[in-house]
Amino acid sequence: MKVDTGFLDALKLGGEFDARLCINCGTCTALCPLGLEILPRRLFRHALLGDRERVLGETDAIFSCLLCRLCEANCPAGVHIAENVRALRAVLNQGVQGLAEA
Amino acid sequence: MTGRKLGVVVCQCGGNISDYVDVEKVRAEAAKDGDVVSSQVQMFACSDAAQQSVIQEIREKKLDGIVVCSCSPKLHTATFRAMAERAGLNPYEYTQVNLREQCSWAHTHDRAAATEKGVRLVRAGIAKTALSQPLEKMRVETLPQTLVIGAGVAGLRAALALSDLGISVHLVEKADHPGGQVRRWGTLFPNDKVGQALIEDLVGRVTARDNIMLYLNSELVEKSGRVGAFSVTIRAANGERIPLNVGAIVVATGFEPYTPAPGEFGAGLDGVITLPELKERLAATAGPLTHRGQPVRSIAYVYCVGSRQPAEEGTRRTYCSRYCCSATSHLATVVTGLDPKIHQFHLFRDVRTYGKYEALYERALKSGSLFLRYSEEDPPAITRENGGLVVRVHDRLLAGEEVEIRPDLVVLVTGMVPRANDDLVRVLKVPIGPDGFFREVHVKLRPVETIVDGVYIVGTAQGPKNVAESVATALASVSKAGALLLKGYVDLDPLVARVDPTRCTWCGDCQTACPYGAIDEVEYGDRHIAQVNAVLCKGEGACVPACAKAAISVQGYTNEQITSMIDALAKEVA
Amino acid sequence: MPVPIASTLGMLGDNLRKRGSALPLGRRAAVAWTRGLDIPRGGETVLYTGQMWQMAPAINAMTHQLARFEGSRLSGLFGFARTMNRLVNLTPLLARTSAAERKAYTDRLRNIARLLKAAGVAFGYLYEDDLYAGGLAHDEGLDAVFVDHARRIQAVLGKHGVKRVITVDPHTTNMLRSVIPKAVPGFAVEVKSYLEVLAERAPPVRQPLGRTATIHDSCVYARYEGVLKEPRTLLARGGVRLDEPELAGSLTFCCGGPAEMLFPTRSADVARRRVAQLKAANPEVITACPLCLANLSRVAEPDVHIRDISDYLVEAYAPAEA
Amino acid sequence: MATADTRSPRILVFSTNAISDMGIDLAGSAHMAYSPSVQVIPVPCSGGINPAWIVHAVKAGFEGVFVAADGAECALLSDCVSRSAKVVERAQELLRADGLDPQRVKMAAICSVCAEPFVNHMKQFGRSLAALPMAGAEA
Repeated sequence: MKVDTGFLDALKLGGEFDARLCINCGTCTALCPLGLEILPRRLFRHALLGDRERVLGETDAIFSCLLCRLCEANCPAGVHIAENVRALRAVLNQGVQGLAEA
Repeated sequence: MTGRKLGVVVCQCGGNISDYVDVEKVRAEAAKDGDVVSSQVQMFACSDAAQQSVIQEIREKKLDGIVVCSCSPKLHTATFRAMAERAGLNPYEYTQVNLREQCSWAHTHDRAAATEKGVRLVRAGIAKTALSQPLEKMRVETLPQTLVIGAGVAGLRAALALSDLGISVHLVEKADHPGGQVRRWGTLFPNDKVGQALIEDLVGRVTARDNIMLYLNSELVEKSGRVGAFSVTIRAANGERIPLNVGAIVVATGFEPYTPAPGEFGAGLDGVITLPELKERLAATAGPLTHRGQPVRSIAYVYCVGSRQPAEEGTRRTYCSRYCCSATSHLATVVTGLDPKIHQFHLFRDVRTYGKYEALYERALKSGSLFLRYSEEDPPAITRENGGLVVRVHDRLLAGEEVEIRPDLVVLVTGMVPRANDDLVRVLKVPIGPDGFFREVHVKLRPVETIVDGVYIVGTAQGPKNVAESVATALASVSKAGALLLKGYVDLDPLVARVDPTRCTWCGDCQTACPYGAIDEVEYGDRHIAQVNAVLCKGEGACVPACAKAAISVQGYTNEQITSMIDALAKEVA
Repeated sequence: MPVPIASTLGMLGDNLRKRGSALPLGRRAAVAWTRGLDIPRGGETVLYTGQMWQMAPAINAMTHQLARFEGSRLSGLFGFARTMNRLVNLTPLLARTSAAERKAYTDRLRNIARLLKAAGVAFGYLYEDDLYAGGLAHDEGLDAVFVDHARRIQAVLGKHGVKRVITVDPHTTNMLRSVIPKAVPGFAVEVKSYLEVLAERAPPVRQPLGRTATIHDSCVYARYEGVLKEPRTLLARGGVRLDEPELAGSLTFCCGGPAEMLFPTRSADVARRRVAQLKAANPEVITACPLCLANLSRVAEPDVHIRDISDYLVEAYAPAEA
Repeated sequence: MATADTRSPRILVFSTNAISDMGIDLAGSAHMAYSPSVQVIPVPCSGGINPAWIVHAVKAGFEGVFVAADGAECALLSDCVSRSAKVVERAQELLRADGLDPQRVKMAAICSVCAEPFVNHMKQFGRSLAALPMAGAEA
């Protein structure tokens, strides 16, 4: 995969989206009521590395997240998982879903 | 029988020995030796009362040697030497037999066998003592002057601290300016102090001191003498040779940044620089980073370049350079401070921001840096393609998938390597470790002392360190040198090599074998023989196996002593 | 084929932007619950519904409709539908509800108003200015729409001089208390859930219930807003002994509700798992969120009885005069 | 004196004051048993052992001589490992010249905390010595 720094800029890395503290332990995946394999550690890794295509390919996963924070409440690295998912939705809405909102 | 009058003390150690060894039997067997005129069993030989009674025995029976059979000599050699001295006996006519760690405690299952071994051990102790000779400690005067080699941050700081103690310092620097590597660097972790300002402050204080002489463009070219009174020669800028007398030498010659070989991690490609180069660029700019006039929007750092290399034949750089993870994490936050939108990718092997520097790593993580771990077997590849840098690395968190980054700048996080100081090493005769840095006597307990008494190694001359650690060792050396020089004298252990002039025919093999230059060829009547310079000799005996004539041996370990000990150990116990 | 995310979200966004609410809700229908309660208009302290109880049946109905589209070729028509929806509000077609259903939900608002009165709390209501809090837009990442809407809320609260807000559901509590203050500068209103207000006031128990039940914590109350003890305290005082489910409190398990709009099938799967967990503890289930109530009720077998916490509290603390 | 260990080969160990003696002490402190027929003479450094001593020990009745060397830890000689190796090589030459088995001398680095390795070395060396022809038969 190729790192797309433009996509990273769109994510406002370090602002709304930030999963750099993720230690890839998989607690989130284990706890997810939806049992989504991709969510969130691999998805976040793709996002952190600016893999635009891979992130766009996970629209379903990104929008099906319940934002229930069961993962977040148990995340040993303190990643704001729900806020990250929300931020990914915002980026997808703008850039992909054609939801030019204003 | 040698006609000696020896005393033997067997210690019960409150049961630690007597529970497993028949101490009375050991004493009785020892008493059978013709040279033994006194023998006793003590509950605790090291107790004041027991020592007092032994002292009385030595005086009353006019003993000329004493054997104490107790614990490991590591514990009480000094105790019983002092006891012997108080009794008026030469402390080197005392022998300690290890009846506890190497007998009773190792053979708790077999009292008869342990007792038999104890008998053999005490016989060996008696045999050795019977051949012992009175030796005197060598007391030599010390001169309150020091030589500090290297005027980097460690050398400057050591010079100031020595000066504070009233000890004069000759500070010798090879370059045409003081300050070493730190002078060229910008902000330093952990507190953002600027390297140049740090150095300017130290240099200002050094030059203001009357008892510090700074020699630039100068080198140490000769060293002779011994601890407390070295004669050294400095070759100054104009070629002038300056002789000096100093009591101690502090070696603060620093490190060199590792220079990657052309092509190593893309070294030599446009846009590929090293950690020190990035530090210098940052020190020289107030705004966002640029490269060839273009703004730098993304950086890839490749860690462990020149450090932690696989232990193959001839590889010295298997060590971690310690400072680079912390320095790079810190620099990443500096870079973010200049341009919050910059993308920074850290390709690391293990993040070793140890201790309180862990906070730097967290700051970097939270302020715009992404960390990708690579393995030693699968390092990142750096190329230039279509006018841009390309870094390919396999991301472990994506199951080894190849990640391609196109950064504007690649920073090779280079470690520390020892300076090429062959001439200085030869002059100092301080050993070099397998990594090429100067080597201390004991890594934990004597971290700045070298095997050459009075010569101390500090800062990165000894191995990779950050500034704080370098200064800590610099000040440690000052405490050692200060203790040595302010006392005014030093007592040297007399257990050194000695030549038997009747056997020596001077072949020079011992001189070749000695790494300390402690053997001289001297005239002896109408022939030449070897002579040991006792203050330079370390008593390790490297000369002993070299001598075909068995003419040289170490005091306390002479051929006669060792062979008689072997015979004593071998002799059957009735 | 899944529900087309873009078009569905587009419709919701358009609704919020053009019509002030995510789902169609007549102004009159939104305030109908107040009939006969004599709640004053405005005031420094207001009961803020955020229209969640009023909308819950519509969301439920829409989910039901969307579940039919999921996997159907008709989902392809959503793009066209979104374009049309901009001109004519089509969502009522998708979200048709019965009057009885609507009343069942809005009766919970009447419960809450009675409870607050019984506790001696003086409060007003903003009537047609009681706007939807924007949770859906925020959660789905419709940031610009959300921020615009948040400013609208800020404006109406300012217009009425509101200083304290009492909320009636977890989502509105979270939006007003935690999200909007970060999204729009200068938003300074004290926000408390009615459960927190009641727990503080500790009104006298008029009729101890002497029943057992289990409780389903809403994710938003439990993990976002830390409202955990209050419902338990109020129920315990009122004489309800709780059999806690395996996953409770800050480890509560989602009702599946948040996915219901876009992923109705997955949402129902999660809801069914949660109902099974709750049923294992006690078939009498107490919820505190209109969306949890709707989503769990949709999949619950007849032998599981799911009721809102206000149904229990009103019986214990403010029973109807005989 | 008859003991249970009369059949254990007698081993003389040259250990070093600064390093290997500490490892051997530690074995005792930890009560790790090894044969009492193992006896130790401490010397300053394994690089300073006279090969003649080793030969003398074998002739005096020790079935084996073990050099507990400083190894790379040696602070006195940076090339201690190769110097110590030369001592052992020379001792083996001398043994051979006297018709003695060079396998009667063995060397291993014993660090200052190498208690267990020391005990294992003693057991192994004891076994391999026991397998050699009787010492008296060689000369």
